[in-house]
Amino acid sequence: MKWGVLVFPGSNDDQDALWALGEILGQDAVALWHKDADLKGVDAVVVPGGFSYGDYLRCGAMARFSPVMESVGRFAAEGGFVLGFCNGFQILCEAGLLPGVLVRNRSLTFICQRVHLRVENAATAFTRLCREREILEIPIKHGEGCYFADDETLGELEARGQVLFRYVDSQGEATPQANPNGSLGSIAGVMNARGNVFGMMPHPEHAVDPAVGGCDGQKLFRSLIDHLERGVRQPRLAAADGRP
Amino acid sequence: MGAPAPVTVEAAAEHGLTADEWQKICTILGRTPTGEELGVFSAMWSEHCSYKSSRVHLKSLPTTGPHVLQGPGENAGVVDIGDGLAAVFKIESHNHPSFIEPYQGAATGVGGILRDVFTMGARPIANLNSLRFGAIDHPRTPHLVRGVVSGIGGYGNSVGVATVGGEIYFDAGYDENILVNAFTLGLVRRDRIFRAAASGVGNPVMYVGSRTGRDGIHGASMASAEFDEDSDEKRPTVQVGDPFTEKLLLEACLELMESDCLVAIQDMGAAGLTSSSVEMAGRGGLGIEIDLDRVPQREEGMSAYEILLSESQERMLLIANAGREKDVKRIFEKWDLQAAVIGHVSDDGLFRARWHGNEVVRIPVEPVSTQAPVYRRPIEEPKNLNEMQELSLADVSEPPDCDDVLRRLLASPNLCSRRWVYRQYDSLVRGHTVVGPGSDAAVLRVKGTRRGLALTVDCNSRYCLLDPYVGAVIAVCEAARNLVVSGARPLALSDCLNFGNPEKPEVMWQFQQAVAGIRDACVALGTPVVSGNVSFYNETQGRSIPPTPMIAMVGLLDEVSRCLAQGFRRAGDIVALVGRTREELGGSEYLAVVHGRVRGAPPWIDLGFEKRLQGLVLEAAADGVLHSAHDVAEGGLAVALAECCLASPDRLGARIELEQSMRADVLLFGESQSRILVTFDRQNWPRLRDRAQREEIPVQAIGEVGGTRLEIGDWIDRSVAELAEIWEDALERALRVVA
Amino acid sequence: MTAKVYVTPKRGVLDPQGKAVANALHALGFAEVDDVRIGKYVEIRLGGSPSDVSARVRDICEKLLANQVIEDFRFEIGDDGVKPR
Amino acid sequence: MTAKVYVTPKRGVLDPQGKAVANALHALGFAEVDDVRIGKYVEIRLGGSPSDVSARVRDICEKLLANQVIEDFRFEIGDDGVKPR
Ligand SMILES: Nc1ncnc2c1ncn2[C@@H]1O[C@H](COP(=O)(O)OP(=O)(O)O)[C@@H](O)[C@H]1O
Ligand SMILES: [Mg+2]
Repeated sequence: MKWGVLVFPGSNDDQDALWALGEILGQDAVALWHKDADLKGVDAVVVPGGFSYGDYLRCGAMARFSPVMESVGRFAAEGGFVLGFCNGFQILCEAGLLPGVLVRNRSLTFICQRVHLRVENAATAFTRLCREREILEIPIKHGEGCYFADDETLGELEARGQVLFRYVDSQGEATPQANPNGSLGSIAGVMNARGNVFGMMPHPEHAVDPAVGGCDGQKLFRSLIDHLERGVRQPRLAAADGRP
Repeated sequence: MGAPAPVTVEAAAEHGLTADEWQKICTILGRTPTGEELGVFSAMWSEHCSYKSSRVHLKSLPTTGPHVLQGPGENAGVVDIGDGLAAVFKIESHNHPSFIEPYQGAATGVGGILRDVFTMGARPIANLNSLRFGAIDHPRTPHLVRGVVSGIGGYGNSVGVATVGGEIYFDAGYDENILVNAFTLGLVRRDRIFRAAASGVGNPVMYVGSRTGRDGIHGASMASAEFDEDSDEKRPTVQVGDPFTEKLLLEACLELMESDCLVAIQDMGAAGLTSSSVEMAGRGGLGIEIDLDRVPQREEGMSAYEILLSESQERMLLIANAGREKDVKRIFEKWDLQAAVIGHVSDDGLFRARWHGNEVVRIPVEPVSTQAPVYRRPIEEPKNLNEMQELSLADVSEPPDCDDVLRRLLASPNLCSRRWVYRQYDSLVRGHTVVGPGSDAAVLRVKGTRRGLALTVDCNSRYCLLDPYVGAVIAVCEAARNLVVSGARPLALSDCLNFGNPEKPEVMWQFQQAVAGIRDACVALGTPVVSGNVSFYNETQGRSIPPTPMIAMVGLLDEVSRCLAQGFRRAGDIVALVGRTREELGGSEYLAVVHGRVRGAPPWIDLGFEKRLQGLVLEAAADGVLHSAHDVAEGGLAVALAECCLASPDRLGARIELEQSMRADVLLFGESQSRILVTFDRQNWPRLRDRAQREEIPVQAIGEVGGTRLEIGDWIDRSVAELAEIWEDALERALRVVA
Repeated sequence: MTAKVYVTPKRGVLDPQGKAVANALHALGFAEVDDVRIGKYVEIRLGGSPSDVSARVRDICEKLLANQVIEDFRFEIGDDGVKPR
Repeated sequence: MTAKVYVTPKRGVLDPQGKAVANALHALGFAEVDDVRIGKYVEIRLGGSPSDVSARVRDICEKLLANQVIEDFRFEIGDDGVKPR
């Protein structure tokens, strides 16, 4: 399948995403320049990590106005699959494609380390190859990854199974110590209600190669590949979601 | 700040120029200089840019070798790493600015060294930093540490270059003068290296990057002046870094270098537009004429003097092929940057600057460097040296409980975990990092090949204080050793020589001794010096820092998959100590922490033996025989063993037996050089032992990996978990003080 | 004209920076400090007719300067020179 | 009482944030924007006698809130409730 990786001024992990998809997973992966509205007919879009526009005002605040993001908005509205990692997650939140917002880490410092994530919903296009409550090891590297949303939104996210990953300890417990940045509900990644837009602070593209950082990140990409290649156009909705 | 008038020898003095230097200037020009010209000379002839006190000594350093593609003299050094690729690297200091404004000082230091590397056409892939702060309980230290560390991270993380290692030490000798040395390594195709020599008379000189503001006017001279109370007056010169613009500049420059528009390019660092113009013209033996009114400016009403000497960050000066201006502009516009033609290359060998229609600078370029002052400053061995080196073990009381000593050492700020620091650095971006911060050296893979690069920066300034020659030898050897225990063959180094006031004979003696030590070690180990930087005047109110010759070394692995880290890997492995333990304690961390004394001669070292030892371990690593390797350094054998447990992915312990050939504290905590701990499968022991015997290198099997405790003879018995408890957050705890 | 924009964290939204500053102040002996909230202060120099300037500035705040999930904003518009420093 | 503190980049000191926001606004079609400077706005609720409160707040700004190498600050002190929102 064909993947597009957005490139904003200040994107840093765009090359890592292209490497992971192209070199490691053997996918057709192209870069999509921010000034360019054309998505080149990709099946899925990755909004990569980095410091788009320097993240000077608020993380991700400026990227959403670029021509490419307008196209991504339309793409998502038509059911297209969009994944945001780190800065990409922040951009998707700022753009309103995902609920909530990411604020300064509780520690007020940038944190780069491996974390354990627990799969909270394995019945999605992004996690279908994971086991329910499986624990993945994937690195984080961010200064503003503390997930925040109002109680009502949080309630909905939980009820509809839109929380896909939580920070946990090696035993799979979501303890305060295992929550690196103070995210509400230890939330590490969320999906939109429709199930086609997903964002997470950790970097799966940095966990696809045993030589550097392990392979757990591959599960995410492979899940979506699996989902799309079986031609399942409509993402299966979360189990917790009552609707058909 | 305008041009000071009238221009007299007094004005020159205010610019830090001596009467002789003033005379030289008048002779070179055949007249008295304009205020702008005086500013140009004072910058170009500052210690920072001219190396006037260090040059005579630096000349003795070995700078060539079969794999050296570019030695000192360009923006950074370049070595061949095979597969048609080259590594470009350099270390540089940003000490004074970081003391005045830790965050911005450190951040702009990283920005500057990044530009030195990508200006040569290389894509930066890794940063290191080497830091020295005052005593950890000094009221100002926590504030400085937090500022510097977040500044390094804030800039490097944002630009998207991984920070994969470094050093941080605390010593009261740096209370009033911290050290912030930044290193960058980049990769370039060896047939695409760019140099900064002007060529092609009539070619346009173009300015790219941020606009020019009143930032850091006279930073170059500031870095060359001692601190005193009125340093506060110098504060407005502190620059603010803009990593976002740097990232755009990096991408735009690399894209430009893929085109055929570019003749030469040079970053605007110290003394900004002035030094970049003069250096480019000088290297090409040509002239440069620029029109200051065409320089993009951030503020109204800037004087010619300010435009010439501004040290605004994130700017580059380049020479394009005539007729290609539009193509250059198109590339920079793509990256939302401006490029402006501000002058051209001339054949008259002059640096000329016009402003508001007048020629304000007209300086023959060649004499600025060839006739730059060179000082052979007086040298004198410090009076108290012999006294400092005296140490008799007899009056070092033997501690009752070595187990307790080990725990105290593991909690000491100079030996505890650095995680709090490197956790704030993105060590992963761009996916090269095979071994990140926390081992002896960082190991990076070279994508598209089987190779890897290992990087480290080292210096024990306590050794250097007690004996600058031996201290410098040890710094080079330890750097090489750190590469070897990572499985890498040492290639070359970049040095950053941080010293006090060169006008003091004792300081100059320390400098001369240190350079001699670096020279001898480099010759013995076959690691030339390909780039570096000198930082003098690290002195406040007459008190100079301990001599600190920082050594950043780069090594090569032919098979990156064979790289090693220091943590124990497999239960049942044999732990062997390669090398010899001598009965010495001079300058050790143990002596300082437990007995509160900094004295004695630094550890004995034999360069021939060191070379053979490294060869032995390198061979074993290349054979894939070793599972882990770690050199024995500060804290001695016991601390090194503890580090092997603490760095072990599964926190494996070990059971160690040492024959007691000497006092227990000396045996466990002495810092004898040329010692390496290795682990391997039992079946490989005979092979390693025989090889060592052939090389006449002592090697003993001292124990076995396994369990969850570290046991050393009857002296030490602790669970690794407990040691981790003590060691892991000690730094954070010590710094958790309100700034 | 100059627009002065104040962006403040919404009540009930975590403000780790404000909390850290408050703690630091207590540690420094400023016991009287009850609460600290940290926001942004933005000065925008802009032309255009005074009539619709306020509409434009509101637009700027909503589009870019404030994230209304977590932040409130308010602004004043004055003519230049009166910028106290 | 509430102290309102305004921390602004010193004149002449580069303000990368402001620069980036100004560029973004131009891209968004706010051509009338000439210049943007971004600083901090801090609200401190504190007790203590009104008399010396201003001295204390100045002290707080100098010690913690403003980095006087690159920033200026000013503040107003008002009693609570009158905070326009
Ligand atoms: N201690 C040293 N050892 C070797 N080379 C040095 C040393 N100090 C400076 N150099 C070389 O001298 C040249 C000028 O140094 P420097 O002024 O730091 O470069 P830049 O102007 O790019 O910052 C560089 O090529 C640098 O590598
Ligand atoms: Mg340079």
